[in-house]
Amino acid sequence: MPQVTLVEAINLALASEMTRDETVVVLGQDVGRDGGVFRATIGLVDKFGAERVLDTPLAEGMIAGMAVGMAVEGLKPVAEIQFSGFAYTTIDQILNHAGRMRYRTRGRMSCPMVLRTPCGGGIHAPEHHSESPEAMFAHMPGIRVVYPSSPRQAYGLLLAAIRDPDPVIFLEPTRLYRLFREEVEDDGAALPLDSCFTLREGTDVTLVTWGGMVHETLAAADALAEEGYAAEVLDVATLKPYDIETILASVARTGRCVVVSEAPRTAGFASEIAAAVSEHGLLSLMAPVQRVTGYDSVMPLARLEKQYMPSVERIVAGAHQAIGWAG
Amino acid sequence: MPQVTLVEAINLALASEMTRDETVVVLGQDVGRDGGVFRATIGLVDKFGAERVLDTPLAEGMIAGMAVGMAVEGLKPVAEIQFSGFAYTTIDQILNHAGRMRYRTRGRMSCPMVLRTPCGGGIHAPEHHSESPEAMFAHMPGIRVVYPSSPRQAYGLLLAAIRDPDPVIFLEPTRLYRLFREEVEDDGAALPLDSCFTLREGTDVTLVTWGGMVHETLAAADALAEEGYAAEVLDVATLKPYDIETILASVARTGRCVVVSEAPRTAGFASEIAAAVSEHGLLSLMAPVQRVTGYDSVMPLARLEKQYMPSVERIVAGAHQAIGWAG
Amino acid sequence: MEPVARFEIRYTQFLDEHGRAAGEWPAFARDNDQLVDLYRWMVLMRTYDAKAIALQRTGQLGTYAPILGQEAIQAGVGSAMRSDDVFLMTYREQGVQLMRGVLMKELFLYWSGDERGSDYAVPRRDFPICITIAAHATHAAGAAYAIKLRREPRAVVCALGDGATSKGDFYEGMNAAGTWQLPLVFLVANNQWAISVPRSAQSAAATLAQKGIAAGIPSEQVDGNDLIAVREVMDRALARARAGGGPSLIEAITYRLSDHTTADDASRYRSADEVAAAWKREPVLRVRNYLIAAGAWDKPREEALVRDCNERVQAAVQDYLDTPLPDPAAMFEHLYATLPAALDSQRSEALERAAAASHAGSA
Amino acid sequence: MEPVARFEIRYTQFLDEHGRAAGEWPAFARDNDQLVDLYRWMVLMRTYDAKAIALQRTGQLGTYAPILGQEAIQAGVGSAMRSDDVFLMTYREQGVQLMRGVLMKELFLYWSGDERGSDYAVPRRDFPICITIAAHATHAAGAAYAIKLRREPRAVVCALGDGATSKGDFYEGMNAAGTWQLPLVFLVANNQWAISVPRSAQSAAATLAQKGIAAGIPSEQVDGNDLIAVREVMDRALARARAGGGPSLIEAITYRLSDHTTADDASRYRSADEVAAAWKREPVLRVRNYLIAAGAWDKPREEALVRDCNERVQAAVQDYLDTPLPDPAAMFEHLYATLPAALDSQRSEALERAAAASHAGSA
Ligand SMILES: Cc1ncc(C[n+]2csc(CCOP(=O)(O)OP(=O)(O)O)c2C)c(N)n1
Ligand SMILES: Cc1ncc(C[n+]2csc(CCOP(=O)(O)OP(=O)(O)O)c2C)c(N)n1
Ligand SMILES: [Mg+2]
Ligand SMILES: [Mg+2]
Repeated sequence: MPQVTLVEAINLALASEMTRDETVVVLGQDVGRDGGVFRATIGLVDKFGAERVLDTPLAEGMIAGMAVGMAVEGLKPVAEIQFSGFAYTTIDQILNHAGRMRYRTRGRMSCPMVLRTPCGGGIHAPEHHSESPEAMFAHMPGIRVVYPSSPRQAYGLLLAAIRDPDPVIFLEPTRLYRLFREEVEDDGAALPLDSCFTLREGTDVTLVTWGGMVHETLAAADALAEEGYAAEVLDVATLKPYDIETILASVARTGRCVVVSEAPRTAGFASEIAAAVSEHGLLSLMAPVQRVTGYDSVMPLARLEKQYMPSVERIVAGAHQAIGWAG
Repeated sequence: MPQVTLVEAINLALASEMTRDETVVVLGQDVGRDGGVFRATIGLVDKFGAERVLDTPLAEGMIAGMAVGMAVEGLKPVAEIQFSGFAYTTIDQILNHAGRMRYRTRGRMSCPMVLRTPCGGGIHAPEHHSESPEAMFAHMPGIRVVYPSSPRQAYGLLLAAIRDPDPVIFLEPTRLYRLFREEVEDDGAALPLDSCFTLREGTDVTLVTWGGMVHETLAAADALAEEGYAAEVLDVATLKPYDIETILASVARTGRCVVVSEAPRTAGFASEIAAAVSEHGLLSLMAPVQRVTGYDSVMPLARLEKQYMPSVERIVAGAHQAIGWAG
Repeated sequence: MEPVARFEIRYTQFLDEHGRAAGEWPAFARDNDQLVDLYRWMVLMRTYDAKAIALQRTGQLGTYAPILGQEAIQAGVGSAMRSDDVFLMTYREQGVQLMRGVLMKELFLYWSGDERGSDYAVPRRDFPICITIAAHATHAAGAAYAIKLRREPRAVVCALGDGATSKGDFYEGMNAAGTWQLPLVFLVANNQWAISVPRSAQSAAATLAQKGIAAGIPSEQVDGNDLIAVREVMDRALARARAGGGPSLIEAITYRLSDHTTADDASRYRSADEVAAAWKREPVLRVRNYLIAAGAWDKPREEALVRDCNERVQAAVQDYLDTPLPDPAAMFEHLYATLPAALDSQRSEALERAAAASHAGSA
Repeated sequence: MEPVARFEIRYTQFLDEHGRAAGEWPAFARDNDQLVDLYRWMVLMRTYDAKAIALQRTGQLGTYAPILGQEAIQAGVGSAMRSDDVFLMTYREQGVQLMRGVLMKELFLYWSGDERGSDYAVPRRDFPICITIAAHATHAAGAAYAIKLRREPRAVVCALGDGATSKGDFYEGMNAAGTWQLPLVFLVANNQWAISVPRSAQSAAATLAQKGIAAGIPSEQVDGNDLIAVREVMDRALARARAGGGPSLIEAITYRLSDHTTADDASRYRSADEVAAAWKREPVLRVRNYLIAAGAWDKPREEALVRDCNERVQAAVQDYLDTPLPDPAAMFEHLYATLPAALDSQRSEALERAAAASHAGSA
């Protein structure tokens, strides 16, 4: 089995599904000859031709809207938005149309599209290249929101997303694109879109996170282990609809929960998890659910981004709060 | 003092501030001769002329983007988006530009604009006319989000919003536009943008809500009173940044909290409040915070909208859950 | 400073406002039977439209957007399209919808606020009404791309209003159509008003047709109150599109004779004189006058037609009124192909609440 | 089918690719001192640009977008604008910025990922770099509206690329400019590429200038590698705008001689031949050749200029490198005019974390 990076796993999944299903098309800026600015689509135009791998004009609203039209008319478009900071102009199409085509036509039509976009900070990029918009997408009815954190997840979840009969927003952690490799068997096997992943088992505290922050959270679990605390690490992976059961089961065992997210705190997805865990897990909770998140300030440019994003230290501190909580 | 409706109060505030400050301009679709589809801007074009009351071409992104440019260049634009379902195309401008102009120029520039838009369901309107996007806006750094629930609030908060040196998203509850009248003194006095309003005092449970749902929540408090429970009703009013202190102080007294919102549940603003109350109020909470919200389904067309929106009965049931909670 | 590119916009009219023939007529228009058939459709549209307004006024329908004055465009488009073409529309294209097989009952359901009204038995592949102005322009490009990719001889028609041409989506959709030479016809029904905003305030462009120049696609103007002209330019544009000749833009000049919707009062912002003048150019009378002059129509036939239209509309109204309200469970049907387990509890809650409410209501 | 509207797009060139004069020259261009002055600016731009790339390659700057090949446009625009005009730009207009008074140190700070780089000491009213393509087109319309409302004799220039012309914002901004006849000049720097997407794939429009026809605004093409032509069409457009004559669109044809940014490798998607051919038309040599032929320039002056430019750039680099890192507190400064109390605890947390981290770091 090959050792691949997360972005290579994306590429594998795309090639695999385009081979298997000829209705799959890829569209976006620079996805053809250039292979995408992160090379996620590299080689696809040579294998599948420019009719199925479309370099589009520079207009994200158009990309999303065309994907809706393609999906309704029988294709399975996989659209790439170059950075999620440029995905806000797709919201109208996703919320008002992609997520409603099936509903508003009472099942006469459907919209099986995927919108892929890199997310998150930590790569010293220019403005708007480090956004974390997952909460906004997770608030929208009728869609799925997926955010893998490893090559294997990326491969299996992207296959599932493309095969899913409904629209899927597929967020990719830029920071992890090339951070590490993993064995990924290119066997066309999808992973489920309705469950979170238990990355590490533990009994003292449940750390819940997703996307790019999984990396720091695992490091925080390591640090906690050195102190003698066994942290359970859950990767939500599919944020909408999300698997609250696994999270609650874990918190029932540990009694403590920290939710980690690099997005701004107010009305972020960390608040959603914290609210649900607090609502359904109050009896098992021995401490309030801690949110370790980005601040409610603008994601700074490169020179301060490290100060903005939750660090291993901040996650550990959050865990200490939960573990040492005495009210 | 005149008895006015909420939408008339908006009109009063606009006229008052346009008289006081000649840099204030109003722009939007049909805001001129027609006076706005809800008549919020009626009479303004006669008083202030078409140069300060602009009927725009049909393009919400343009309206928001022009407001940004106007604000940076020294005007105080108050933009109207006809319905919040058409405001999603403004998100790019609000999030990527309005909320960042001051930050990214280190205070060299600012963006004192207001974006007004009617929100919420219950008026039997066509598709996209009943949206509740407040959580999405509340997630954005650098802006304020305000959502009044009465004529007096609408008047005072809109004045504050226009005078505020930063961008304000001003959401207006369509359902309450003409539901009742209140005495509003047109004295140019603004209300604070940093505190919530205690609409009713009580000791048994804290009901937290905002916008259109304030009406149903007060009715629920009446119903609870008949049963002998004294509910405290808090109207958050300013959702970003919001006044958690008053909410926590109330929950410290009542020990129980229900958050009511008509938006879809997942990643809604009710989750934000529930998370914060659970985090900071765990010691005082005698029951989990209940969220009574819209469902994670598409807001249905008129024939089912009543089934979708939180009813007085559902709010009362939520309060019963909180009050009767035994774990 | 030599010119590097030149453009012009042409205007087509075959039947002037007095019902008199102008120019060299296309073949179909020389066949009076065909014209009579289209005239019948126009009268049916007008009958349906008047009934919908009446239903709204009596509380039996929600807010409704009348099509009054735009029947020539709609009959022209409806008759030029083939059943396997794809139609994308706004809320003001019910006439085309009827011609394509959408049931009046479905339309009434839709306008009453019932999603089942968009589950057209026929035509299955037409998009539902797009309320967010111009958002469907890029859907149209996507659908046309799919059709082109599969090498099908089908075309897509995207209808929108004059106001819609100000929106970026319209431009992005046109640009996509040009870039990939898609089988797509944009039909701008320029009825001079976008709610209260007159055409002149939408854009400094002298014509709306010239907006297509920005996308490099063939663009022209047509008298939208002239059934024959609309039908002919649509025929040509569709034939070219189906044959792989690429997209076009057609600006059809008409006038919104009614209020914007039943929630609007147009007398607030436009003069009675302007409306009266527009009535002189209205499309239905124009065809009737021509047919009568040509000896192809007369009073008895007109009376029979009116009766027939009324009966058909009335029957549809009855069908509509007999349709039971949707079940609350519908809120969770067709949300996803299969309802995710995570939503089960919300669904149960909604059904319990509904049952409790209806129990309380019946008690 | 008579034409109801006609349009044409004209092209302006005064200095051909061999540095030879064409056509009737405008007054300023007949003054060699003025041309020498602009030539000096172009060489300074190129020196700055090369240094910025060098800094990036050695890890002293973040991702950087070179301006190589676009110096004529930038010197033309920069010299045509007045200090109280307003400039809105993309990331590829540093030459204009320098001419308007932005410090090289500020530019280096910006490209290192430091917001202080957008706090221009001069010009205070120019907008910061707009990274989201074309979003500033509507900001430009808003700013121009404010200027027009106050009856000020100022103009706004909005610069964007060929790729940007595909975006709805560009169209909506143009349409606004036309509708209100705003004092606004759109300057499209058509450098043939949007990252890897060639101009031909952006639109079927034969020219980008013709996109202005959609908005009813005067539109023309100019040789963007011809300093004199750019300056002249900008002069005319700005004079008209300042005098209340309304907006224009100028498409300046040039070529992106560099990679898209330092993170790009253009050899992946375009041929060396194409780039070599483009170098033959590059703008700096063209002016130099003309000036030498005119006897207004020579080798010693060139050498002195190069030395001077290098020194100025080097001094700015030193200033930049001497600037201490921003304080973590900056994350909460200028977020709002006054930090809301609700954010105090987040600010404290950030400062504590930063202190702890720097303590740990220094330990
Ligand atoms: C994006 C969006 N903005 C605003 C509206 C509200 N609205 C409904 S119809 C309309 C005017 C449309 O005018 P036009 O395109 O000319 O079509 P017409 O109604 O004349 O057929 C407006 C502003 C909307 N539906 N969608
Ligand atoms: C809205 C948006 N989409 C995508 C990008 C990523 N991106 C940066 S530059 C660029 C190409 C721009 O091309 P063009 O407008 O021709 O300007 P040029 O870079 O050639 O100067 C793209 C796609 C962006 N910055 N903004
Ligand atoms: Mg119209
Ligand atoms: Mg370019």
